[in-house]
Amino acid sequence: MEIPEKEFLAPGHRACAGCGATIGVRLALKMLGENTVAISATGCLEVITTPYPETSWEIPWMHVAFENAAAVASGVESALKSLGKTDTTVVVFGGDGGTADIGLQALSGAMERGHNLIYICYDNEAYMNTGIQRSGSTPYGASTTTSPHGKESFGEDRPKKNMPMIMAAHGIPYIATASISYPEDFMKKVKKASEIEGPAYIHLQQPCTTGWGYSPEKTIELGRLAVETGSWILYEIEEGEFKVTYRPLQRRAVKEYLNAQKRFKHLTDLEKERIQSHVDAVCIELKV
Amino acid sequence: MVLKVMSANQAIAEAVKLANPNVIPVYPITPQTTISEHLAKFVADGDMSAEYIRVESEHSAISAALGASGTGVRVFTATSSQGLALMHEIIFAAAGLRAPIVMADANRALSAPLSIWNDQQDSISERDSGWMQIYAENGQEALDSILIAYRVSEDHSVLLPSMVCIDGFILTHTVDPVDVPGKGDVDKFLPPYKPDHAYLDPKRPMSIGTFTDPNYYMEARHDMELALEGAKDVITKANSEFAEIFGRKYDFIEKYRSDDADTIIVAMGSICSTIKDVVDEHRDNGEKVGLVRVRVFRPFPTEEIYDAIKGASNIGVLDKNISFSVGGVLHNEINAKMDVKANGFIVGLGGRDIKPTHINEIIEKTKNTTKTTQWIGLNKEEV
Amino acid sequence: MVSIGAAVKEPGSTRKNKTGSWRTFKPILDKEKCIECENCIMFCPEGCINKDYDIDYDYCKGCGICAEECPVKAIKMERE
Amino acid sequence: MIEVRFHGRGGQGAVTAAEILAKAAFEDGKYCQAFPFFGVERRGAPVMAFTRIDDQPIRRRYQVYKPDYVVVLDDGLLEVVDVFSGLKEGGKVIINTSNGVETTAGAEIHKVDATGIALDILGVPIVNTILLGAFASVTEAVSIDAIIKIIKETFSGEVGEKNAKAARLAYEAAKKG
Repeated sequence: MEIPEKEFLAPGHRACAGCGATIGVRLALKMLGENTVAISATGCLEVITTPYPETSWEIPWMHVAFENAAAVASGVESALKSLGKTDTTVVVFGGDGGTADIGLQALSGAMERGHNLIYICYDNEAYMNTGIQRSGSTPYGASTTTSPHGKESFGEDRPKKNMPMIMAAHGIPYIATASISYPEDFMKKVKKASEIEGPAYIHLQQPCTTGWGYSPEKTIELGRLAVETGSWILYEIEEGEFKVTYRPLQRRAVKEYLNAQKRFKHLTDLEKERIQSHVDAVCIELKV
Repeated sequence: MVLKVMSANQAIAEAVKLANPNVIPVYPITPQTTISEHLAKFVADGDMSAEYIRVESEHSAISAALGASGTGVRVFTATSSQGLALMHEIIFAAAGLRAPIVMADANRALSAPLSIWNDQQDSISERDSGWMQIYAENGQEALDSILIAYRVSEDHSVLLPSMVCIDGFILTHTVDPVDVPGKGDVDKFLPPYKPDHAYLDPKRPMSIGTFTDPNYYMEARHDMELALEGAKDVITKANSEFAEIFGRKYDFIEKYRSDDADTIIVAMGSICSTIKDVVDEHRDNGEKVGLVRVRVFRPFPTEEIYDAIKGASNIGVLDKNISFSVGGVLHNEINAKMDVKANGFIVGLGGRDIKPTHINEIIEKTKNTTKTTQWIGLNKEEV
Repeated sequence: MVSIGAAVKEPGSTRKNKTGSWRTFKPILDKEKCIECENCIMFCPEGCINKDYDIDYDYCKGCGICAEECPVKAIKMERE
Repeated sequence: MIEVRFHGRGGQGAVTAAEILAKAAFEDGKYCQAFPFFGVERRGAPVMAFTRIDDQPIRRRYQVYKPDYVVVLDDGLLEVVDVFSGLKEGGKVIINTSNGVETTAGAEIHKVDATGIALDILGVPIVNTILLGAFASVTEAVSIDAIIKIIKETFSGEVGEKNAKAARLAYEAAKKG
């Protein structure tokens, strides 16, 4: 796969060292090219890339609020259409909070209306911008500042909201999951999404050094562990057809993934086994 | 001039058709709904080429409007009451991003208790957002105000959004004769929107909606204040050009038989029409009663109002809103900004009909200046 | 004076902010060992390794992903 | 100024009738105003609508409390609403009914079997245009030609033609008394 050299997210941004979000954005923009307009929800990405009077963005970019990125993008897409600029790609970057929680209604509306845009949820599994609070996308067992482990608690007690399947229920032409640790897979999906007419949704898992609790150089390794253990599965749904795009040769034990992160440190072996059997069930169902 | 009988909602839709926005994201809500319906029909019939977005909420309506405006095109949306309240966050964002959006608000009471009927609490509650606000007295003025609002909002020295407020049902659903201007005249008055300050275009990438630290935020807000103050000159110029082309003259305020009046009523919106009838009756009886109608509420026309009322001994300000424990907002702003002692009256909340007897009662009560805000038309008082 | 609407019209202008000063450890790439797999280029959060495998120390925050992901251990992290 | 109050039930077309009357008066060269008092009620609930007609532009924006004329689209309303409320001395009331109606002192009552006409001509019991035909005849506040014209503008095609025919029929019938 030929990977375009040109970068559309400039350095000098204020992301943590080892940030996974900026890796995801860089890779996506490489595939989308310069004739692209990006919309961001409020969140880490927005704050770190646009400290006035500077911006990291080399393409047109807009941010309005936390919960409305998909609605803003609807307006942008419609305006571009009215100007006859249908060749310009509209891409949205929303975090898991801005996507699965507060922005779900606006996203659902935009998807259901069929706007020609790509929505990329960069999922770091909690509200990282405000200091690691639990989101609907926080996985079972994770300790966050609002789902802390304690005497009466093992952390988050609900499984992660299945956003890609909620998007699939909208009947949109393209849905995919991806990981920053599998860049070719991700970039192929971005390319596909850009070539499809109508809404496309990509759910990108993106490890967060600060929120997950690991040292910065391990960002890619953590994403890889998520996929190799079957904790995060790479697939796409194209025109309703489900296809796993990457199968680990041999699934590694989930505890390798859990033990590498501070947010799961408190879990007992029993709880880790419970997570393992949940992962097993999903993997058997999806034949991973 | 060709008069046609139509509701103020239809008049607004006709104005929007003439202004020809590129994008119309809108969500239905009583009593605004027929604006959305008229516009949907215009688009369906090919009378307008706008992208009509059937958003899933008012929050997304204003968000999509802001996205489209940020892309550099003219946009329109409309709402009412709960819808405007739901937009609140993005109302402020639209002004802050200096997006010249024009929106119609069908004035309706805010819940709870739930009411679909008219008062002006909804738009008054957005007064600090940085939007310009015009309160129209009738359908004709509603139509004309939309055109003037685009002209002023899109002026490069202003770049702030405008809200054209019309009383729910009393105007939105009342039909009376309205002159719909010709497209040629409107094109003369309203040039196409050509943004320079902010627009999304891959040929000239810029970032809109950035994050400011304490070194910049205050200046950005101060610039908005300057722009809103400066909008006064732009409004004056637009009004005079509008009068030249269309023959209808508007100003920040309208003075009705108030020049020599001892007693002056100050009010906004459709109630002023009824007050004019009452003023005439008093004048017929030799009583020097007059009306000052505040048409542009933001930017607030302090000097204009003050000049119009300072000579009167009795002043009564009517508010279809209440800032609890403080009184009506227009009343308080007048008393705060001017060296006058005006009496405040709360009227017509939640669609309570305001009859001439109520206006007469207010005129009588202005004779005794009191600091207490008086509620007129409460059921305990038989009228 | 802030630009109208606080829009930023200079794309990529965070380049003014040299994040290289954040570093504690510095990646040193041994081009002799390098097999040009592009891993480091792809995975750099700053996008500051170019096609010729030159690391732009003006911006490198020293996260160490490049060293970690180098399959032939051609990058070493050294104390600044 | 002539002030008219319509009483109907949601779905019967009282609001449309008030608007058609206003537009017809405008067609006759008069100024006009029409507006509903909307409830959140649905089909079947009592509704009111108002029309004002004058030689001068109309400003007042409150409801009609002292009507010159009252139009009642459904005689069942007589039991639940005081349709005669505030009626001016010598005021006229046009009621859709096929029954007897108790007269109220000072009111001139005109009974029209609008439902009968509607079922005959339109095939549905929608009576608003028919009562406007009778209104033109009884009050002479508006011309039947203007009423017919606006009915045809309001309802396109065959529906408009049928409604116009029904209104004309009611007009002629009321003329005969």
